Amino acid sequence: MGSNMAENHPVGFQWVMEARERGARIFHVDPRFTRTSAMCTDWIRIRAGSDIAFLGGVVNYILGHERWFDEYVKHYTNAPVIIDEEFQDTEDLDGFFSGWDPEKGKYDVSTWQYAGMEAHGAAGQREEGFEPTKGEGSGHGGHSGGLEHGEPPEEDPTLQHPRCVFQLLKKHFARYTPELVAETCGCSVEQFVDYCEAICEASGRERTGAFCYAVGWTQHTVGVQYIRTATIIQQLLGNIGRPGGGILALRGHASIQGSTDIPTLYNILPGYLPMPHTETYGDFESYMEANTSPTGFWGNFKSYWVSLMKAYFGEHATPRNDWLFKHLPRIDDDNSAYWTALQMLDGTVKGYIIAGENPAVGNTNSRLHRLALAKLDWLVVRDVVEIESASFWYDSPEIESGELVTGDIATEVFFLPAAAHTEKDGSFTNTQRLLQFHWQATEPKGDCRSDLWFYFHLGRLIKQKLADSEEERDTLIKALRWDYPTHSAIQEPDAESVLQEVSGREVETGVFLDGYTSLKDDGSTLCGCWIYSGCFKDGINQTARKKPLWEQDYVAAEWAWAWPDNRRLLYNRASADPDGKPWSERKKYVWWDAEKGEWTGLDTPDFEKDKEPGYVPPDDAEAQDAIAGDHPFIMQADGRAWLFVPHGLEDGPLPTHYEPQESPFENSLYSQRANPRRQQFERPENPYAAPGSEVYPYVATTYRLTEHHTAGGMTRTVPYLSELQPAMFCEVSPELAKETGLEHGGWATIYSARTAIEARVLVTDRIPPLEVQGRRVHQIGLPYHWGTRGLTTGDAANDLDHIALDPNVHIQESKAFSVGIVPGRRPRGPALPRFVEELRKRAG
Amino acid sequence: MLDSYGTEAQERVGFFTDTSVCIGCKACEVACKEWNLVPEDGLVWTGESYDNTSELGANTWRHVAFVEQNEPLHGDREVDALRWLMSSDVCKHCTHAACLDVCPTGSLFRTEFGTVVVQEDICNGCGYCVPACPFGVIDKRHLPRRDAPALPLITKQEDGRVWKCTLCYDRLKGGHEPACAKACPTESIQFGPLDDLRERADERLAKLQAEDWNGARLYGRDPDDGVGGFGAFFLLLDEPEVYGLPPDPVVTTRDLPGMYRSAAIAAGAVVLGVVAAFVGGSR
Amino acid sequence: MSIGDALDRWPVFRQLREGDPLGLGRAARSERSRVLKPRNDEADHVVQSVCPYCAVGCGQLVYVKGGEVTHIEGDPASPISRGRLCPKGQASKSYVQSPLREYKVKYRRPHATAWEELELDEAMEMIAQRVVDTRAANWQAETEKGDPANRTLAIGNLGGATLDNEENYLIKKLCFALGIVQVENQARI
Amino acid sequence: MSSYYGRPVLKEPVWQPEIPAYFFTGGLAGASSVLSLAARIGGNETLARRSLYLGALADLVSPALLISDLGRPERFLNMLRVFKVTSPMSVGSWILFVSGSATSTAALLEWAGRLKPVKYAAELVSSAVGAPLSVYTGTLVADTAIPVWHEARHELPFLFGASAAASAGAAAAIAVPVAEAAPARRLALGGALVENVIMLAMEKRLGFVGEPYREGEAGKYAKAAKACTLGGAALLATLGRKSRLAAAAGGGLVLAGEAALRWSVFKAGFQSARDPKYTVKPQRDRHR
Repeated sequence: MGSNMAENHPVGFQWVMEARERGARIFHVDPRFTRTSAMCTDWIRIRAGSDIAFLGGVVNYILGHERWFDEYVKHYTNAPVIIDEEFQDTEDLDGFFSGWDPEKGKYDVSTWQYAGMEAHGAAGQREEGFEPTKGEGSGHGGHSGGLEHGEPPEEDPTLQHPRCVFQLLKKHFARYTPELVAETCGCSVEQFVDYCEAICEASGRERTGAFCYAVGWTQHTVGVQYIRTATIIQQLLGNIGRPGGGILALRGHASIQGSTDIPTLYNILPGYLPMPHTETYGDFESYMEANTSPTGFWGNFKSYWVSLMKAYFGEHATPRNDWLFKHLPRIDDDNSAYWTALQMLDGTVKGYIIAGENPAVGNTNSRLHRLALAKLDWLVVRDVVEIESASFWYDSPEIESGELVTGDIATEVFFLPAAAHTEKDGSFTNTQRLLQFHWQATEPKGDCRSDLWFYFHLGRLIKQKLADSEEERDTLIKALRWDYPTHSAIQEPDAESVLQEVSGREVETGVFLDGYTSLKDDGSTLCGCWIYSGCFKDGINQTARKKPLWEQDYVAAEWAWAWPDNRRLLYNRASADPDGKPWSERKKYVWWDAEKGEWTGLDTPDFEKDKEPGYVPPDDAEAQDAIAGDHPFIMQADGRAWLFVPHGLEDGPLPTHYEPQESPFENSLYSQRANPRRQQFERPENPYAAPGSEVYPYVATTYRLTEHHTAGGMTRTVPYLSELQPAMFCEVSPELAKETGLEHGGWATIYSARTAIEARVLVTDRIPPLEVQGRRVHQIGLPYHWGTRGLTTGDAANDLDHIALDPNVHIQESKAFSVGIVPGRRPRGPALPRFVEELRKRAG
Repeated sequence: MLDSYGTEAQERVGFFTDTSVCIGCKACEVACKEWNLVPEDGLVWTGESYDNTSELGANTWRHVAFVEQNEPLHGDREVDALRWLMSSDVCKHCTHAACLDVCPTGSLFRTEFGTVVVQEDICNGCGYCVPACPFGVIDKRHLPRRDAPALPLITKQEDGRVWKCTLCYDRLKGGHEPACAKACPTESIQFGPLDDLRERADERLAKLQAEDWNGARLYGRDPDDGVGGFGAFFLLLDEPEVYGLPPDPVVTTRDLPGMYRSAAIAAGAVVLGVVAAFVGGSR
Repeated sequence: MSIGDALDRWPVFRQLREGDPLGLGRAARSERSRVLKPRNDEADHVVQSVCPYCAVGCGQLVYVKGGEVTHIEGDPASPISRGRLCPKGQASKSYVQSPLREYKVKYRRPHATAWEELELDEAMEMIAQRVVDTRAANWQAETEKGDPANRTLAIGNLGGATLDNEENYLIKKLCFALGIVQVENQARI
Repeated sequence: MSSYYGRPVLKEPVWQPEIPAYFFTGGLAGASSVLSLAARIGGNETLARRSLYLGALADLVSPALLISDLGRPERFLNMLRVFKVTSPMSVGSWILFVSGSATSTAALLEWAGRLKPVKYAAELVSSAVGAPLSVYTGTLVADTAIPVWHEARHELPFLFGASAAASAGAAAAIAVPVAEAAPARRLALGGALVENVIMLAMEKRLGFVGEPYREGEAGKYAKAAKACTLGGAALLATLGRKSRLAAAAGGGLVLAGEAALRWSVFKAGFQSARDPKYTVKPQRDRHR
């Protein structure tokens, strides 16, 4: 669900095909019948934006038909935990959870906590400054809430207590019946029940099932909760930490996993350490206090942090100066890319560096991004070809429409040609958390340079310029360790030396670290990313290991390196039962070897090697020592998987079906239509259509094709790929074509509240209309690869969609929005904005 | 067939293209072009499902066909009964290959691997093979030529030669499998000794039939068919013509003895006719 | 070459001599075909690489001759991809050698209507100066409420999902030290 | 009948107009050589000589047309690289090579009036390959996958032979004074009649597959061919016996008709290849 794996991850899909050939049932739940649907044993069509209703229905089915994996649920999840008595569900409050503050538009999460304490969140979810709760100085994870030896204070192992998570879950999803699912999603009751049965069968000691998702789930105003619903199902069915189980995120870029691990994201530092926040933390002590979990592996937070500061600032970071904490930059609640673009429009962002991205085509409401770029003082674009984000000032649709005039645009633009992957050394982290090193094959030509080169030399020049500065603001840049060796005529920095710093060393001896358990909080180790620690263990580039598949077992532990500690399957302690025995011979993976007194198996056990299954933490235990031997989820403060999330989410402890920002329908469950906590940015450049507007009656969804890659910079420029999909098109059903007079092979103009684009018409049964809430709704499919440049050009689908974000991760809702469609090409020149404006007026 | 190669002869190899696992990714098309340096073939959007390549030709040696049908993939289910047939077409490397038979220069030849290959250094672009092929595979390339013209006076600017799949003759010589088969993510394109492939195909068909797949059949597997069996054969899920393939192709040269006989008689008739014209006076 | 040799090489003669009277096989084979070799076997070196498109992380073998990439194909040793590639991965060589690829720095002055040329070193110097100046002019030591900020909100950086970990590491490290907090990438988008 | 978006199964031929032109000149060359020798034996020296010259001329033009059609004309010699009985074009190339050499040698010696024995030998060779030369192109097109050609494989050599004979007769009827041109006229008349009879029989036998001969451009040219050949032949048979002018007109009409016939057959092949029904239906019928 939420992915089109055969089209977008074709080579990964070989494994799905093998599963099918071995008799697995493969369902594809999607608005469109895609190349993936064609390969699956079953396809269920649903309306874009209705997945939580669907998955919630599955949860309800599992609970209602007693199909959960009892032993797993009782031991490995927080099902037995009792929740605060003040907690109220969306069922009680008609679409809101308790704690909603309508003025701030945010939740106070204090009532979502475990009764009698506050649990601590997991990785990377603590940047958001929600209000201090229960008198805590920090809202980022109460350490003093009292996780006594990692066990929640109140539990009911029988799962009967009305406030235990299990019962709350039951109550929350009770109305998600097959009939409601069918009515909300547009599928049939029979199909849905068949699906539920199949998924329930993929559970238990002998069997597992897996979910694959991609941006079809994340790109919604409730995106995180989509995934959360799947985690609830997988927890109930016992499908996490086990071979053949899991929820597999199919990431779309070579190192998109790496770019969150070693983030180029505003809110975190490498290894998901939270960025300091302007309001939340006063000094180093409170930052430490707020982020160090007393129990679980986040208990070692200080080691991770200090080692990072040592990697960044070397001898300048000392215990005496709190590792430079008071000089560190702070963030606000949202400094994300969309927020930055809006700030550009407002003129507060002056300079922008784009490296290997193309917001002028790839970001939603890309028109807004082009207008924003035109407001900059200066812009640096680094790419292998001149992309639309570099050329917007002379060939964007806004130049054509007269909304922008080249001579009026004051932006100074630098285009710097980049080196391709074959022209540099470096590592990508793939969707399985595997760091794979790739070696340089040829020298880059002309002015082409790697980004490593660019940022290294940029930093070097800036450091030179500020070397004599007395300004306090320049303390950090002066202290920055920036001494990587270079090689070849162009003085390319040595990528491996950077990776060595990432992996970590002892400061005094320079000895390479074995892994994150070697990190110290006293400044004696440096490590650029704690979860990557050990990737250069023993001075060997572990990520460059290329032992052929035929020389090892299926886990292939000696191909490249997985974080953390080369673990291929996270939380794999859960592949054994509470006693440490494999759930079954067929599904054995990691187990307790009682004779040797250690965990062993096919993979690196994701558990302390010698912690026996029966281990009960002493009362004074801290960090990982406080996690019991039968609790596999060691990053969580209580060692369990969370069915109910007391902490770390902005929009609710349980997933709830909300309609998209723009939707033709009311919420079938609550009078609260959309996620109340979603981020909206209503402004002239980003207007929203009113819910149910008749001017924009159709549901549009954007997607990729096998033959192209995202905004097209890497494929519209390649002849062999361009010829395979040479034009922007839209997919419509024969019924919609008839209704609107569209002609197969002709042109259509698709318009939203933002703008209008044109596309060739592909009439196909693969995007059928649906019956939702007793009404027929049409969907329109829009690939988003095209722009004004390249061997094939076309209008950008992302011009149509809007900016409304998920509150947890600030991801935009591009998978479901409202549009209208008419035959023919779109108006040209100034007529285009007039056309859009008139429609907007008609919509009111 | 490969007797002339003596010790050089290799086991006959080919492709088995199993369309029941083809995901329509077109990796084969690109892999082929990348390896064989086949030129881009025009940026034309057809609206024919996801197929913008349209057909095999001089600049397309692998072509993935896309057919959307309102039928279930297996069984007789009626709800959302859609199927999307995808099939990667290629030169069949016929046992009895018309293109090879009719080639007047010996540019087309049977290799030591039993495959049929155009030798680009020999072909003079007479074009006879083009209409001879019962599958419409081989075609003449009309793009500007890449090599330097040899004889300026009678040289053409366009490439002018015929091109088609070589089953990666050069790769085979180096012991590598053809580029398309190597790239194929789902092993829809299988490469190997033809005898093994036929065995595999029979097993595969039996499995699909047992699983109640609609329309599953082998195409070109039978050595007794009109072209003596394909070197590159297929498992299809519908009639061949649905994929643009001829249902019962026959190598044209099978009828050549008869044609020569007719020609000989006709030649005799011409002589007789001329002689007859002199009956009644030679002036 | 004597006439005899020429005759010896004439396929019509070879048809009779080489047991290929119909001229369909060996006799018709040209010298080029006889000695043909795959260009992979003539590469100067082969580099194990990773596909730059999606996140499956398929292994690639990059063949190089004379400093140019001559072919890219799947790495059969990879347990992830088993030597297979999708059309994009398979087109990697054409991507690296795209006809639209840029090799020179381009510079557009404010209000200009056309690109102009610029030396790379000069461009780097200018960009570094822009960063220094914009940062200095828009430094925010603390927020309006008086909380510490230590940052500039006037500069942003976008990119990373197709970059190497090492590159991302330097981006974040440099921007952090400069107080540039608006560092973002495709993971959000 | 199903098809793939109506796309053809077969490729249309890539031959250019040079090829039907060569069908005409090759036929003319071959039949003229035979006519020349027959006239020589029959004692009609004028007819023999002029037909020889005509044949030689057509034999010279023919390879030029063929080379011009090649995608790689500079490689025309590759036609003699192999001798393949499986390829009517290979066999034809050798025939044309022998015919061209022999006829031009004979014509040259005839013109020079020297080396008579050699000339006779050359004439013998020339006329021996003349008849095959005049018919093989029919087999050449028949030896393809194109239904309208392949299914007509038994008629086409006769059709082309008759057409060649008519052409040779008509050309000679123009080139030779009426008094000495009677065999030529008879040949033209007979050829034209036979050819039209064959055409009728062929279309009847082919039925559905033969449709392209009657339709489109091919059909138009077929009609024109019929009118020209029969009209020309009639003119030759009547006024042409007296008047050199009428003979020239009649001969010209026949020649034009024969050219149109070749063009018609040529285009029919394209039309047949273009529409998948001609490929699929007969195969489907056969297969069931």
